[in-house]
Amino acid sequence: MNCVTCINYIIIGVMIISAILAVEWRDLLAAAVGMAAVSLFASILFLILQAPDVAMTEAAIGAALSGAIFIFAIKRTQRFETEEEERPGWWVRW
Amino acid sequence: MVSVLKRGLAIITLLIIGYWLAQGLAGVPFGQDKMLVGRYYLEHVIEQTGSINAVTAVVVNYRGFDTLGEVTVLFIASTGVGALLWERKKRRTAKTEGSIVLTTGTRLLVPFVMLFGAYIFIHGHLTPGGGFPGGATIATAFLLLYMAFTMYEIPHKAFEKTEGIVGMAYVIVGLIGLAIGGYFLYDWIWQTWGLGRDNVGRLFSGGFIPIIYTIIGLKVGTELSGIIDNMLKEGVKE
Amino acid sequence: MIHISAFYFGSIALVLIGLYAVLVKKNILKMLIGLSIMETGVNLLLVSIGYISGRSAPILSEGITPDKAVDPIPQALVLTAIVIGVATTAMALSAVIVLYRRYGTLNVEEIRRLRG
Amino acid sequence: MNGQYASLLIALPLLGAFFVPLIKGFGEKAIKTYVLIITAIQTGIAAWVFREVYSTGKPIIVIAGGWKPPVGINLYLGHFAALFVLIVALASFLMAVFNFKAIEVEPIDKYAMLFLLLMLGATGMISTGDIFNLFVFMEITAITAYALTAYNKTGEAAEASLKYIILGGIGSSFFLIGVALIYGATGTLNMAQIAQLAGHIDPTVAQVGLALIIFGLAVEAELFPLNAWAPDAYQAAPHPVTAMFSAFVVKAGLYAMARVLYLTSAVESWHNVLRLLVVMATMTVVVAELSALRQRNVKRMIAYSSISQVGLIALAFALGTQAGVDAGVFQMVNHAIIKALLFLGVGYAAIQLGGAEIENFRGLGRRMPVTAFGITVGSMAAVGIPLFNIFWSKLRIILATIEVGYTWAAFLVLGASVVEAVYYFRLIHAIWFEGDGERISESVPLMAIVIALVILVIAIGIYPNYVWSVSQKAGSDIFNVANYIKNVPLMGVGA
Repeated sequence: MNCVTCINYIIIGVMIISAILAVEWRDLLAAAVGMAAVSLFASILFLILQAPDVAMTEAAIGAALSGAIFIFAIKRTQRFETEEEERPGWWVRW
Repeated sequence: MVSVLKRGLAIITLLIIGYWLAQGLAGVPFGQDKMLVGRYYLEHVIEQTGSINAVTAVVVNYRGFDTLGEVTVLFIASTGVGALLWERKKRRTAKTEGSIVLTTGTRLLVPFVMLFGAYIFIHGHLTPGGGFPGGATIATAFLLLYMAFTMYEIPHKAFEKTEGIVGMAYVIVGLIGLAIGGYFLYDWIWQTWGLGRDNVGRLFSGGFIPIIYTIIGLKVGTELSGIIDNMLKEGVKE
Repeated sequence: MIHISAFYFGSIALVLIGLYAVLVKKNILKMLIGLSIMETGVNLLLVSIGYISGRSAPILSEGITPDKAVDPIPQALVLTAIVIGVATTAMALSAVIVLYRRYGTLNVEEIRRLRG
Repeated sequence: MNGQYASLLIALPLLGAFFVPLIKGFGEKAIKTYVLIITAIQTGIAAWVFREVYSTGKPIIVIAGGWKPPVGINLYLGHFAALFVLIVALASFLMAVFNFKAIEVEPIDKYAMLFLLLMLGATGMISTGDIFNLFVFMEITAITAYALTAYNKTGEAAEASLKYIILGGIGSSFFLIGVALIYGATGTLNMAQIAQLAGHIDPTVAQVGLALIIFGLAVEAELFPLNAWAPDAYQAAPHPVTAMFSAFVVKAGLYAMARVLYLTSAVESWHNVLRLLVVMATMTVVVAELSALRQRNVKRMIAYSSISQVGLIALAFALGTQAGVDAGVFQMVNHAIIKALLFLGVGYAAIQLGGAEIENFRGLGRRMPVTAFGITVGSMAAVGIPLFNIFWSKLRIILATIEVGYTWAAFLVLGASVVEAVYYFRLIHAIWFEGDGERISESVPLMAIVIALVILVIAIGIYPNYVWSVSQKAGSDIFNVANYIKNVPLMGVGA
């Protein structure tokens, strides 16, 4: 294992961790930032995978703008998840 | 207790799905040459489209139809956001002006950010980038303005009209191709007129790619700023 | 046991984490965050399918010949997919704002209760 | 005229939609009239394409950008696509007439754009010959559908739209993973070339990829685990949009599913995928019929009935035989007519009566006789009574299932008809034999449309041969993959 693959593994690991955090944080603002971080790490991976076009687009649109509109939406609604028992599958019920 | 059980159930289901996906992916080895049509693109891209960035050529020229659809999707999103958040009268509700650093920085930066965005989309056929990141960069400039100044608003009427006109321009470029070359979205500038053939690798080449990317850049920029505008303003009662 | 590359693993993990959020969470914004993560995972998967070891980006300048470049098609597809993803997100968020204005909550269970 | 001009089918709605912001200032009437004109022109182009394809018997291949298929994207306007593009355009035209009565919520200009783009999305989904382009058009359809579902801006509408967005997002991610797998295995995105190479794909990859694509399309096609959005969206969307969803948006999803499925019929693990689809379709029929029984809202009830009939179509497609596909196409045509009629009638009545609950419909027969007549004919046809068009297509589906040996499926169709009879007759009873009320004057153009559709229903019911022969041609267009590959002018890249 050389150092370049090391970096790959580290970035993938950090990306997965920030994805988990984005899903688990109850503060939605933090979760949106976590989501943007996932996009940012993904865009670094795109660069490693020799896709500079995609990396630029992902960084500009996926991370920055979609994070921004998430934050605006949170500003206009509410910031914290309400704590209750979690029941799966609202969207499969008729 | 029940919640933990359900979580566990969900995780197990997901792991099964993941295993199934991995099984499929195992048949598509990573890092190997699987190109078929891709090789054709790489071999003929310069001679057929005049663009040295193969991705741009694929996006705008070979698979231009997808891009037309993609632009439409963004147009729909901006229209849809406008329709859902429609109010007879809207106003910005931000109360605190941005800090002095933000306002001064914005004043200084906005022209350069816009210039950079324009640079990105005009040079789409030469360097990585193109209309989508370029347009997004322009939208970021407007985002900065919105964050720095509480009263700032984009000129929406003009922006909406620009969206429409620019969208039509894309379709009309395609229809000119239909009239001149016999195919919708035909690259008439490069293939019929042969403009810029001795210029490959410099700005004035690439057939209609710079034109289309300019159109896309303007469209993406106006649409994303429109979405930001709609998201930030709230309706007021008269 | 199946052996897959780290990039595949990362993208599948993102898809599953996103799917988990959509399945289990009740806050609608959290579901949308999950959806967005899922889309990132899919994009990563597409690009890694197009990657060829040891080759460089498909920009054919400075001595990069066609047999030294990676596959351009998945990258073009991902460009499209990213833009579509942000369009869906914007659409969804504006629907969320309308929903919140009507019900005053983002919790789907509560919305069901309010609707009766 | 050159066949390439068929690309106007895509270009015209786009131009039309982009032009709307410029005429925004002229008021509501002008915008609605404008939409009507655009859809009328679209119908004209579609009729030209239809005549061209059916008179020459050859499909029109539109080549975008002048790049031969595997390199560029092509549109494939074969017998099926020509027929359904016409249906899409015609249904949009009729609903554009309905818009004058049905749409009052502002902003009309945005509605007009979304309306035209929904038509565009369905047209593109039906006519495209490239699997990723299919994804793009699917997203166009889906995102317009999200926006239009929430257009009324009530809480229900927003919730329905979000449900749709969540399911649609899952579906599109799955679809894209499927496309990625198929692309990784074949190196191409063109459907004809995928069909050519299908025999060489690793069976596991093909099975996973195909199943993912089917799952992704199942959201649009309203098949069982992914159709929870449908009743909510049908109920909450503006009335013309509901009719469009049922008349052609679902059909576009179903067609795309059938097309992808049959193109890859050379794959070894193909029958596993078929079995998956059979299970999904059966579940759809059963669940939808049982839910329809306990609905009090007429629009929602018809939505469930629509879902169950879609399940029948999917079942017919999943049989894997020529007869099944033909029957499925026939049912698709009939179902489009019936549901356009029913949703038009019910929507109009709901506007006039102030609600779509079954209580509102009491005495409709005396208050709005023509509308009530239209709804009655539509309901009786949907049940599958002889002399109406659905009878013939249900019969064909039953024959096809028996031919394959799925006797239980034949009983499923019959059982579904019985359940449908129960709730539709409840509606008819409420309309004609209950309640009383003042006569309400009915709009003349709408009633003309209702009468025209009723005549169409009965005409097909009495003389089904013409439509059946058209459906057979369209069905063989889907089923006969060798012909499809032959018709697309593939240039020899790879392979």
